[in-house]
Amino acid sequence: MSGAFTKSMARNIFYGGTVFFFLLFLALSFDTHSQLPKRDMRANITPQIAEGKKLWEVNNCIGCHTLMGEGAYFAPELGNVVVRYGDEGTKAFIQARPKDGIPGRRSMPQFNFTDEQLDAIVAFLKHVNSINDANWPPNDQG
Amino acid sequence: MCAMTAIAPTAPETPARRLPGDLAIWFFILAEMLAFAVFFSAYAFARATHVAEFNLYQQTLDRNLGALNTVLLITGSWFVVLAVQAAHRDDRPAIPRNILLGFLCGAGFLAVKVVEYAAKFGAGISMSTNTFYMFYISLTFFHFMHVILGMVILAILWVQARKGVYGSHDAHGLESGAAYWHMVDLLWIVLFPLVYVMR
Amino acid sequence: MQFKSQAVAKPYFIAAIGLFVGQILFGLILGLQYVLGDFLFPAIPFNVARMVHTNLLIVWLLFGFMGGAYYMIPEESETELFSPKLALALFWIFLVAGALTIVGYLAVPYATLAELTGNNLLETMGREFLEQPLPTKLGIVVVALGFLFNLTLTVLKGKKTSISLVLLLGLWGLAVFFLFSFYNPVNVVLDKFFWWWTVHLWVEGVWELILGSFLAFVLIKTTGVDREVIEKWLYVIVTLTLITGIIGTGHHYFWIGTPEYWQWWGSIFSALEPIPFFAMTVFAFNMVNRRRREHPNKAAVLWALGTGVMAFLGAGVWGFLHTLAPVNYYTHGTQITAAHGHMAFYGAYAMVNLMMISYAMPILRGRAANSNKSQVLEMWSFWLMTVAMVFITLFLTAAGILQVWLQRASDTPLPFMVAQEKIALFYWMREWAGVAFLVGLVIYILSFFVGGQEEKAA
Amino acid sequence: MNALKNPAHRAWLVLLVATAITWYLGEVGAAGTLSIVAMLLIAFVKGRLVILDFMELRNAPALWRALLEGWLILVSSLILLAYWISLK
Repeated sequence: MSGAFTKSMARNIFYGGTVFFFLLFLALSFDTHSQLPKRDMRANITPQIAEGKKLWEVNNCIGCHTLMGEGAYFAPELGNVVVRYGDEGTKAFIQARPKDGIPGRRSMPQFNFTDEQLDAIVAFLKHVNSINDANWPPNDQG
Repeated sequence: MCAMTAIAPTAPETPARRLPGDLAIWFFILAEMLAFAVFFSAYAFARATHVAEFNLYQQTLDRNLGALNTVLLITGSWFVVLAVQAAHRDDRPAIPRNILLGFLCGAGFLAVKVVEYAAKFGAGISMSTNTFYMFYISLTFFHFMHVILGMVILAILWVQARKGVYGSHDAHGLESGAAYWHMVDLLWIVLFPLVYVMR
Repeated sequence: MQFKSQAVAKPYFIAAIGLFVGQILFGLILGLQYVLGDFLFPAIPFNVARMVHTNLLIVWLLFGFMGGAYYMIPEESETELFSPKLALALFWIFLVAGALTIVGYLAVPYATLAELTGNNLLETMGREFLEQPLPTKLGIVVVALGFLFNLTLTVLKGKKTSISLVLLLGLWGLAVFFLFSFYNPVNVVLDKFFWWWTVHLWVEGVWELILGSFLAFVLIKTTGVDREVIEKWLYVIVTLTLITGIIGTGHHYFWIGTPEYWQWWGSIFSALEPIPFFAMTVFAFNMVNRRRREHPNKAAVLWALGTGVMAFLGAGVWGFLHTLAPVNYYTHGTQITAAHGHMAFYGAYAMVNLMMISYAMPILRGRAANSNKSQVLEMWSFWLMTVAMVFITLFLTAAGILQVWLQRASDTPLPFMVAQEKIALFYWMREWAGVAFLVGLVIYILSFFVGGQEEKAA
Repeated sequence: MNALKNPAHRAWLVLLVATAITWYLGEVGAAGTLSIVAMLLIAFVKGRLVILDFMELRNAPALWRALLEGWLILVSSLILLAYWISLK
């Protein structure tokens, strides 16, 4: 019948194949890094945007929202929220959240942000919106 | 239609229906060929929606170098077949010699490809230039990596062959490596007309 | 039990099951918050509950992996564990650190927790699944290194089987790729790019080595099929896993600012990812059909077959459903992703841990297998949890398809919250399926306390 | 010609000639249905020679021979289908 099937050959192929495909992945990642500056708008990152990203993180926004589609699916996508609400609208929405929620409905917590913090968050969200993410999401509703 | 016409005088007396090499390498070959099959079809179907673009930029590829590379790979494959045949008739010195010749053909392929890439990259072309170049670079580079892997395998076979591991008593490893090298050839045989010529 | 030191696995398994219960309870809270938005608000907002749910999942799976490895490695290496004391010490460190982290999540606002735990020194918090405070992250690294040190020295002084080599490779990979959780650049695209090096290369890479290795171990033990046969197939399967899974990372690089060629590379390679899962299912059934003995532990065999099938369905089929870029353009970040995530994690990783526990726990308690009564109960829990998970997945898929239709594909796309209200029925059904899952879990735990004394063997 | 009794030698010669034909078709700028079919046929013949005489699957178990030849048929037909769509 068919040829032999040996463990040592299977093992060698496992090691060789893994190394091979990992190297290929590294090569693609390397190319990605050379292309990213054209897409991720890193030249525009200001300290304010960095502060906004930090606020985004330490308040665990990703625990309810998605950002470029990644996160939790409990609340709307925020990568394009500035398109939906505008800068001022976004700030007003965050500020207006009732402390004890809305009876029977989902509501965002009241985070008591200062004006500077709100500006930083919006700057960050505007920055995310400016990233070239291949035209995602499909429409403004996110 | 092709059953008995192919028995060569040097062919080993194989028991009927034998798969050369190790089953494990054939699984690997199959998986790789599947990945390429999907990639080839992706190229063809992407082209169907960008015909003008593909036809235009295909003209910028160097068909002469592509054809030269086909010849190199076919010849490299042929040498490795000769190495396997030499093992089956216990012609010990001919085994590493033919493997080495096959390896050199591979090296020639890489050199030609580097010349080709240098011209393209020098002109500022990258995977992000357009869909055609994305496929051209992806497919040929993916294949390029396989040629390198094939050459690594040939190098190991060469060392083993010089130690006298292979012969009519045991050509298991040699046949497995050879099968992989032929796969590299087979893939290019589809890739070359598809990307360089067909329009 | 062949080696005394295998006993250290027991506390790990018990902790794993305990945390699993916590995970499911928080899952039910989340499910309820989906339909009764103000449930437990503002005491436990959704983001906190979700963080607890997912972190408990990760931690209990890690406890399971560690317990399984401590059980398996001495038996495979045919030698006592290098240091059972270290293993026990690390158990308590990990448990206390884990518990403190969860308490921290629940007791203070996340921003305060970040402040208190030195997030300002190195900002790593607030990214999905990697929410742990810096000290916890460092603790994970310490525990992982101690654990790997212990296991590696055990293997080095004993027999080196293929199964333990694959396991060690998986565990070392787990530790190495976790290091990317410490890299959090200001550039959000880079942040996301390397975030996946932890998340994807864990669950669709090195974790699958752990899964394959555990499965192979239990199959050898319960079927009596030749080690040689099982090990060479293990190699073939994990090869297929990595050659598709590594480049398959690209299916996360479609819409996060990375170059567009990833849409092709990611689609092509992740389209092949179901193949290794399918191979694993065929492998498990084949080995069980070729069994050379009837192992008394029927429940463990059931879990082994179940993990193959459910991993194929959850990770393979449900993954494939939305992995092609043109489809993913519409489904990215919807309930379809949630559906896939639930079934894949349960099928691949929850079930393989339950399989290991099911096989090892009776032996750790001094018998080859549990009494018939206990096994019948365990198998009931298997079917209840598994069927409940199938329904959770189906309801979430239905919710997701509707969501995509209303919010993304329609000519007059609805706002997110409006679409959510229209699909609330499916969230209710998902919650009831979740309750059924909890019932299954309770029965599972009961099976540990029922009729254990009947058949004393081993 | 004793050398031609070796299937590998024969396959090598045919492969060289076939490559030359494909290259020539490119040089004269052949395009359209006929040339696509011709080039796919040439690729098919070449691939089959590699499978049967280089990989030595001529006398392999039917399953493996069918898998590899099936791959060739599958790939060629998918390409043909896609080109046919593009010509419509």
